[in-house]
Amino acid sequence: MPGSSAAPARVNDFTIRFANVNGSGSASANSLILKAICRMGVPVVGKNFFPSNIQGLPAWYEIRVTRAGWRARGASVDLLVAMNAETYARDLADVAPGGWLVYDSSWPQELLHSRADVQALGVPLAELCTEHFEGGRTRTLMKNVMYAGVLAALVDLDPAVLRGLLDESFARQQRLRDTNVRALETGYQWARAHWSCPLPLRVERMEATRGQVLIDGNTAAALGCLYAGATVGAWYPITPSTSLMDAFRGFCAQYRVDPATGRHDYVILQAEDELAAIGIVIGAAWNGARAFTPTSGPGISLMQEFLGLAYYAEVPAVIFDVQRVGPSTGMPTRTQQCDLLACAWASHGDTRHVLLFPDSPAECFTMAVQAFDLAERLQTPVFVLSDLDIGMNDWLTPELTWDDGYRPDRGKLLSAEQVAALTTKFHRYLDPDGDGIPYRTLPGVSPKAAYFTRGSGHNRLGAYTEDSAEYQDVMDRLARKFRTAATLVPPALSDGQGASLGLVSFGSCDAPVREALAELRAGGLAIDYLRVRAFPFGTEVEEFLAAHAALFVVEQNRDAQLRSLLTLATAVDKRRLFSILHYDGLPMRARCIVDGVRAVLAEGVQA
Amino acid sequence: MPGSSAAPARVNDFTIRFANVNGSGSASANSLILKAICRMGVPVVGKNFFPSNIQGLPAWYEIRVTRAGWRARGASVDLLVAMNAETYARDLADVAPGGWLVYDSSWPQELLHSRADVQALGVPLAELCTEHFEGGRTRTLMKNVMYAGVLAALVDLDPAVLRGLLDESFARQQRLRDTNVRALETGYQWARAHWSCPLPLRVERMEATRGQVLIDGNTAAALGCLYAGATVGAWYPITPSTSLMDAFRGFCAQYRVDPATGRHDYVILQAEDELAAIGIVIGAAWNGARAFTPTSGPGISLMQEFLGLAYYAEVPAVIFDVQRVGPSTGMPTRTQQCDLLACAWASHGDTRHVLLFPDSPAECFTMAVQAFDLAERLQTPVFVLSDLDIGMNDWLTPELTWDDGYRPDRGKLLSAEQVAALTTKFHRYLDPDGDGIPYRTLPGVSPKAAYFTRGSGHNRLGAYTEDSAEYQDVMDRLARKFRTAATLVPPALSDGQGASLGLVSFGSCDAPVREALAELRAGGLAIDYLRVRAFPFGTEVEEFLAAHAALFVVEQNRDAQLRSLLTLATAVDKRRLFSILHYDGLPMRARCIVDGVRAVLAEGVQA
Amino acid sequence: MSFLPKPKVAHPGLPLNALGLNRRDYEGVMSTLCAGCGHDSVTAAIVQACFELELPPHNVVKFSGIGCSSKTTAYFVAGAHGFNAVHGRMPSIASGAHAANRHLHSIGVSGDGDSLSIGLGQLAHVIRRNPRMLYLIENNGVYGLTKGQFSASADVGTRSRRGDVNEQRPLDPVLLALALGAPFVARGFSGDREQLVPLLKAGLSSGGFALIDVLSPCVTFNDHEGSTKSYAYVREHREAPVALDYIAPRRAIEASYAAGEVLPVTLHDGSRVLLRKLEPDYDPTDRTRAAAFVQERALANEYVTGLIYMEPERRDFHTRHNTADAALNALPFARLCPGAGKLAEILREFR
Amino acid sequence: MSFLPKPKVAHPGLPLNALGLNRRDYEGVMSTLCAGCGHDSVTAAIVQACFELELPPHNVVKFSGIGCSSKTTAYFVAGAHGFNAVHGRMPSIASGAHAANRHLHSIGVSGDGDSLSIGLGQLAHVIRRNPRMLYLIENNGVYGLTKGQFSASADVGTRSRRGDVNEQRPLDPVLLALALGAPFVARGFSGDREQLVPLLKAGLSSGGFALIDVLSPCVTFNDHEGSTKSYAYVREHREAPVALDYIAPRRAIEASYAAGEVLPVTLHDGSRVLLRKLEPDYDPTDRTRAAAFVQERALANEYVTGLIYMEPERRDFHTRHNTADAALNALPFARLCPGAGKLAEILREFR
Ligand SMILES: Cc1ncc(C[n+]2csc(CCOP(=O)(O)OP(=O)(O)O)c2C)c(N)n1
Ligand SMILES: Cc1ncc(C[n+]2csc(CCOP(=O)(O)OP(=O)(O)O)c2C)c(N)n1
Ligand code: SF4
Ligand code: SF4
Ligand SMILES: [Mg+2]
Ligand SMILES: [Mg+2]
Repeated sequence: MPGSSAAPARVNDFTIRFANVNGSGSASANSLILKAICRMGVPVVGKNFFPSNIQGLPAWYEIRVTRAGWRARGASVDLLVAMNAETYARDLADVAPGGWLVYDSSWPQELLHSRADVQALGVPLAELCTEHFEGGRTRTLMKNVMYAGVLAALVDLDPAVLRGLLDESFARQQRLRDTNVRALETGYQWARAHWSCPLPLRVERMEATRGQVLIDGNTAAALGCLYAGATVGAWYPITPSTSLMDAFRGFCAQYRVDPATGRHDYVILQAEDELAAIGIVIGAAWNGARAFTPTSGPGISLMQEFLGLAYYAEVPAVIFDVQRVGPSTGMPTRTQQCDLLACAWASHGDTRHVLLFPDSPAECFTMAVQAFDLAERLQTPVFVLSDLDIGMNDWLTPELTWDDGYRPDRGKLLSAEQVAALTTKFHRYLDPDGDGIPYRTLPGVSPKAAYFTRGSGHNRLGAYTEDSAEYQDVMDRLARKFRTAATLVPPALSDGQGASLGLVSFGSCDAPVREALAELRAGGLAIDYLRVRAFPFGTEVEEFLAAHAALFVVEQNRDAQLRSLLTLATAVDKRRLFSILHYDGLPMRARCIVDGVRAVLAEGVQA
Repeated sequence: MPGSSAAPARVNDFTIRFANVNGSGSASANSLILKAICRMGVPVVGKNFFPSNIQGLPAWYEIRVTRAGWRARGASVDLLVAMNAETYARDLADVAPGGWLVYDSSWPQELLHSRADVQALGVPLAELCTEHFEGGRTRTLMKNVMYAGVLAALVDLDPAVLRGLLDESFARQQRLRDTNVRALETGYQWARAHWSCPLPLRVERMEATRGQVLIDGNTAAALGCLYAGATVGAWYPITPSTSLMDAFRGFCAQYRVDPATGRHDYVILQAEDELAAIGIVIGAAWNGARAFTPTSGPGISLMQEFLGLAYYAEVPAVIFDVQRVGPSTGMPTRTQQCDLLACAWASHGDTRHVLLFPDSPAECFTMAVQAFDLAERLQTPVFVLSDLDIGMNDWLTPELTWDDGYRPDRGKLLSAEQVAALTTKFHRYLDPDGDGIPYRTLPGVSPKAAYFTRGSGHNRLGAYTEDSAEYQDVMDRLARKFRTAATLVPPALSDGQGASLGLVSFGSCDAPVREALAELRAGGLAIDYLRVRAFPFGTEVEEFLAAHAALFVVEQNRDAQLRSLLTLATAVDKRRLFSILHYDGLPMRARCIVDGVRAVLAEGVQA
Repeated sequence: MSFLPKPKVAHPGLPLNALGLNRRDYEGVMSTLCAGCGHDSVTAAIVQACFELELPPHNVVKFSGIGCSSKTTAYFVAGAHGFNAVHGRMPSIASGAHAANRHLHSIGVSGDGDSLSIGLGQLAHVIRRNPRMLYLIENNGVYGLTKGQFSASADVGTRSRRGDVNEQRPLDPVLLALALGAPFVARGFSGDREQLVPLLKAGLSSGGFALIDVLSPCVTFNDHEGSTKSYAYVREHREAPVALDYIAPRRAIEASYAAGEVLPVTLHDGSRVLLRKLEPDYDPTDRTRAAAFVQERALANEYVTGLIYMEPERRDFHTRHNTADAALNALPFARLCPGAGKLAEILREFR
Repeated sequence: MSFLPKPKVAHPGLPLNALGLNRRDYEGVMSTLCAGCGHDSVTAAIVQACFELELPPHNVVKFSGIGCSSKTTAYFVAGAHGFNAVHGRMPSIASGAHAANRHLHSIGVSGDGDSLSIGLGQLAHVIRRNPRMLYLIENNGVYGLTKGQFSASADVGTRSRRGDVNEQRPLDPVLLALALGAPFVARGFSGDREQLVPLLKAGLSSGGFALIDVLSPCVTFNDHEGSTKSYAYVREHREAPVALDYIAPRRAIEASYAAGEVLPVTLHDGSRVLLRKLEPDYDPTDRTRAAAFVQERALANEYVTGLIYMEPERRDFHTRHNTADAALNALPFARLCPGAGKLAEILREFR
């Protein structure tokens, strides 16, 4: 019986996993629970593991309740809600010793195995649903809400919070609301009637989530595009980036439609493929609109030729690469950080690109805005490299803020007045300011502003050339511009100083890294941390690397891509860089880093 | 007057440049001269500089006569044949002090400038042509042959050799032959009648070209494809790779058509673009044909997605990247070595590719064959990275040889008998030999051999998977396979040992590097040389790098791409790697390297 | 999260074909598509057609791109090699494989997204190349696998599950194929196996590139009222100008027909199709009129199904390339390599 | 190796248009194409059309891919911004630019290689999007810039300079565009400026996507006897079912015509075209019959030229997207950014 477990009470510090079948409606039940815990003031982490199909395959969802406010995936599964008979055996095997498992006791008994160290709690969900609801579809859907009710009883969620959430969700669908509430109550009451609730794992109100929201990175990035003033979005659907454009469309429908005329202050184009999507973005940005495309690995591969054009012809473009597991089609619904090299050197010839590395939805928002500013300032493509974990999971995030004083940095874009004031003929690729950045103009603005854009050899005046010196002149300026980029991108952030050990990481690794560092430091290890936020690297990266005798580089790919960039683009001696690599497609846990660091140190690295 | 020049006689050691207009038929005259010198037993280097259009723009051709047998471009222009009035001024400016210039004295005088240190020789070519020939087209064409005659007199080419060449070229066109001979003679006689010939710059018979041929890299590569047994070629036309497929088609027409039936033992497909070209190659190679595609930078960019598929699904493919100046469309008729990174990491996700670096047409032939063997042995794409200089210029090359004992290495491809003998079910992605290379089968061979190829997540059995461990298992094996590749690729070659200075280079840099080394060594510098011939690097590269305190890395791109690969893939400390970069699109000269090395040494590098 | 192994139980009662195989021998791994997905019905029809044509499974090769539809190549003929390529680029893979071995039976399965958006160029050019290949577009008007965006074949006014309305005119793959000169163009419906199976068999036997646009509703994202690609709509709004019987080489023509109404056409492999005209005017060998008919019916929101166009005398890929009879991938090396002697001869030109 | 600067001498005698510009003001840098190249004639026709339409040069934008044809955007309207993109992908660049500013006059120039091989997908989809744009295919049946390979529009039997014979059937961009639903489809000939200039003007004024396939012989690689894209062949084998007069908005209709023979159509910008029918049956507003006519004539090896199809009432890109009247690239930031207050509101949903 719950409550009778020998395990010590674990308040606000445990992980629940839901084992579902995709397409069965479990997502809303799981998110209901996540939100409820959050509203009770307790920090949560939600991670969704779903298959690359539409219906009928196993899917999992994990909720970590984390008093300490960690943002990484939980270390173990303490409570498992087994809703998929097919995966029952391996689900059971995954529960931590001393944990609990809730299953549907309507299932045939022969399905069930048991573990001595896991307490299994059967609840006849199917039967209850048949009893309480009519129709197959409703019964299937309500089973999910019902297990939410069961769970509420088991971990002591406030039923009023849950009901409040249902009220909001179904504000305009009273009948549906009632059905949902009934399912919730049924589960809740059944659990309390049959077991002594709550379990030692339970949620207790805190005040730790005030001013925070639960938002995914793609939605946050879309908000960033909206706020940055992007007017043209082009894309080709691809998991896990699709929801970024969906969100942008939603926001535009609300905030970019003239209420009087219904006319749109934006254009969203579903292109025929990624080559066309980036072409549209380049064309629009060349013509002065802020334009972007969200994509993932295969799209990056297809965009290479155009990305080289944009680099060489110096056209702004913003690309969101929501990374998934590669190579090739790989595992489209799993997460990885594996496109750094493909983006940094996208295209043939001598090319270099600017990359931004958000660590969370919050930075997806801010970096989206920065990406547009940088793309226009530098007149070059800028990549925002997020990943499936950031992009598609809801993260507890300090409420996004906006400075109404913000004005877009259009860079060296000459206005009609500026062109009119020119006393000499306008030339496109001069470098009057010595920072490698030329001036540009838009079509239609002035009879004096025309220039010709081409990916073929051109000189500083913008004229076609096959002359060696003229060609090289432009290439050298582009190299200079890239050095300027290093001074403009968001700087790396560091935590700690003076230790001889350092850890360098980026993006979604930040969450597990911080948790790992806490554990390592608690164990007495002095170690500093640098979170890289962009490529090319600023001097602060150089300095951090120089200041540490040994450095761990933590990243989510097989080939140590961040370490490669550090090795090539800084003065660091690569022998001082120790890789900790995680590339199985699931979000990283802190354990992997703690173990990784300790393993290297055990080999006698000089600290 | 020629002959009266104060310059010392320079026998078999000078450079002639022809300044032409493209599309005017000068190519055959220039090649006539190149071949004639070669037949006189004197080593030559021919370099063609042509514009990216079809007709009417300036084009240049250089012939270096090099007693010593150097293979690089000449250091200066000693004799200029100015056939393009439009570029006359800059052509004149390019002549080395003490040099000569031949021009058409039919031109209006006001066109001509002069230099005190250059002797200008006017010959009334246009007038002579009008006098001797009928019809505009013939007159234009014969002007070229006529200047060849003039040149023959000036530098003392054997008229019999020239006539012999014309006899061969026009063996079946007697009238045309006669016209050409007449033009040649006219020029020759005119020169001898008006000047005291030859100049101090002259050609004297040697025996240094016996057993050598003049062949370009694309033709040699096509021969390699023919001899390796390639049966499927797919491509999309792109300069400077087009002539590779043209040559292959020509060879196939001769050696792969059944004389009885006219049926073809090959298929050549002009695809609709490069994405399709590589797709066809992958499909054909997957189905057991040796298949290849020639392309250049933009094609490499477009092939990225498919290249990732071939890496991950483990399908052989041979890609010839005849590099030209990037990024983007760049300068299509200029040479560079700028696609190393784009090829080595082609595609998103964790990918790695095998690259071969021919230094000359001779290696285009041998490496083409090796590429097919490696692609099948390793079941992965193999890139042959040549460049425009190698691919499109005629190089003096020791006669290619063939070992009739050669048998294609089909790698771990199970025959019908081997499949029949299997006692267990066939699985595609096992690693029974521990070298990371699995076994494969072909469709249609046996009812027991079927497997499913996919770019999405798969396990070692070949089944679809989204399981972390199964995915990682395959990725780790692929990494193992890449380590095996390092043991199979052609090893780097070294020259010299024991010096503390080393120079590392590859591909078409070899020619100027060897000449530069001779000069540096003659000046007393001890320096060793390593020519890298493939990526991944074998242990010999590691050893060479380790054995030298300072290393010059010579390459033809802006971003030090070879140095990047060395930095990442070996243990070398990058501070010991000094870049000498040349990226103006023209073939490198030895001077650039000599100066580069001396400049670094002058800065006090530890030798 | 891997597939459930599908139990392969011997069914002693099932009828066998001439190879001694039963229908189930032409199945593949278990489908992971949504219950009711049209694509599963097409898979079943392919199984049936291959079984009836008595194709040796290992002489079949299966190609696809990416999408729900493209997944289905794993669900039929387990004994065949399959290649699930990248999105929209399967035609080039199939072309290359066909170049390497002309003797295999190629079946390509694609979706409307895969073939009409990202893959339109490759589709157009494989049609021009005319390899012997059955090419299916499982056309549902949406991107199923990426959850319901409009595809290029979505009709004007179609409403997505999210509520957006499509305003772009649809591309009709049949009209496109006709304009591109395809030699065999048909349309089927996943819900009508009786019409589809003979079409598949005719396509597989046509000796060239056979394109079949199969309306195959997506029950999850595009089967609601108002969708012209829904089961209900297609069932009601299709028209077949000719009906088709497929006759295997060794069987006598059994169907009795009145001259003038039925057009028997002999296919590449000796099999025949009998075209029974339902519309008296319709001539499936007149490309111009076929296109006009399809276009006219489209204006009336009707889908023309059946065998729409067929050009009996068209040179296929290998005929045009004059390729050897033997598969290129099986030619002995000695036949391919001219040898050392010839090399010296070749090099004489380069002196 | 750079261009010779083209002397821009003032020609006081040249006629001026309403903007006070003369024809030469619509020229660009000097052409580097082969002497006699058809593309140069097309360039001259574009210059003429822009001059006559009185387009302010800086309101014109020029787009192209890669090829001899694609180079020509540098040779006209020097006062316009130009974008010479990558091979075959200009349509997406032009679409994006048009999205950003709907008020510019877009002229795209492409080749048959650029548009029908590598760019076929992009061409098809820009047709579907229907931006206001004049799109020319300078069609010579070869890849000029890469020295004479067959393009997808090369006719069967065409012999290349190297002696190969093309055996693939040609793609006809006109038929393709009709099948893809293009709203304005025409064909011209570089050697007939009288027909071409009004077509260009009508295309530029059509209010949507106007595709003109211009037969433009390549004198270097495809102008020999036996080439169906040679000057001689095209001159002899073309047929124009309708003749076209273009009438600027402010001019009265001058041509006198008999009712029933002439169809006046008002274009987007108020200009009109008068279609004089030469073939009594021909109806340039009936897509199905236009396609049938083109296909029939093609079977007789004839090129139909002139205005082949025109759909007057088709919603263009921005109408369908319901875009604001102002150019998106000129909207004030305050109108685009909802501001801090709204952000708090938006975030309420995420608690
Ligand atoms: C290069 C690339 N871009 C995008 C995707 C994502 N994607 C997968 S399937 C698909 C569309 C499939 O639509 P369709 O071909 O109609 O197949 P259906 O699922 O409807 O059967 C897309 C866009 C991808 N796999 N690869
Ligand atoms: C990606 C890519 N592949 C190949 C090329 C080489 N290329 C340049 S122009 C051209 C064909 C041009 O043919 P077409 O469009 O018909 O123009 P034309 O020269 O005949 O006017 C090709 C293949 C390229 N520039 N980019
Ligand atoms: S989403 Fe649609 S197309 Fe995909 S499996 Fe489900 S029903 Fe079929
Ligand atoms: S090659 Fe042909 S298309 Fe190109 S410029 Fe010359 S004539 Fe024109
Ligand atoms: Mg679909
Ligand atoms: Mg062309």
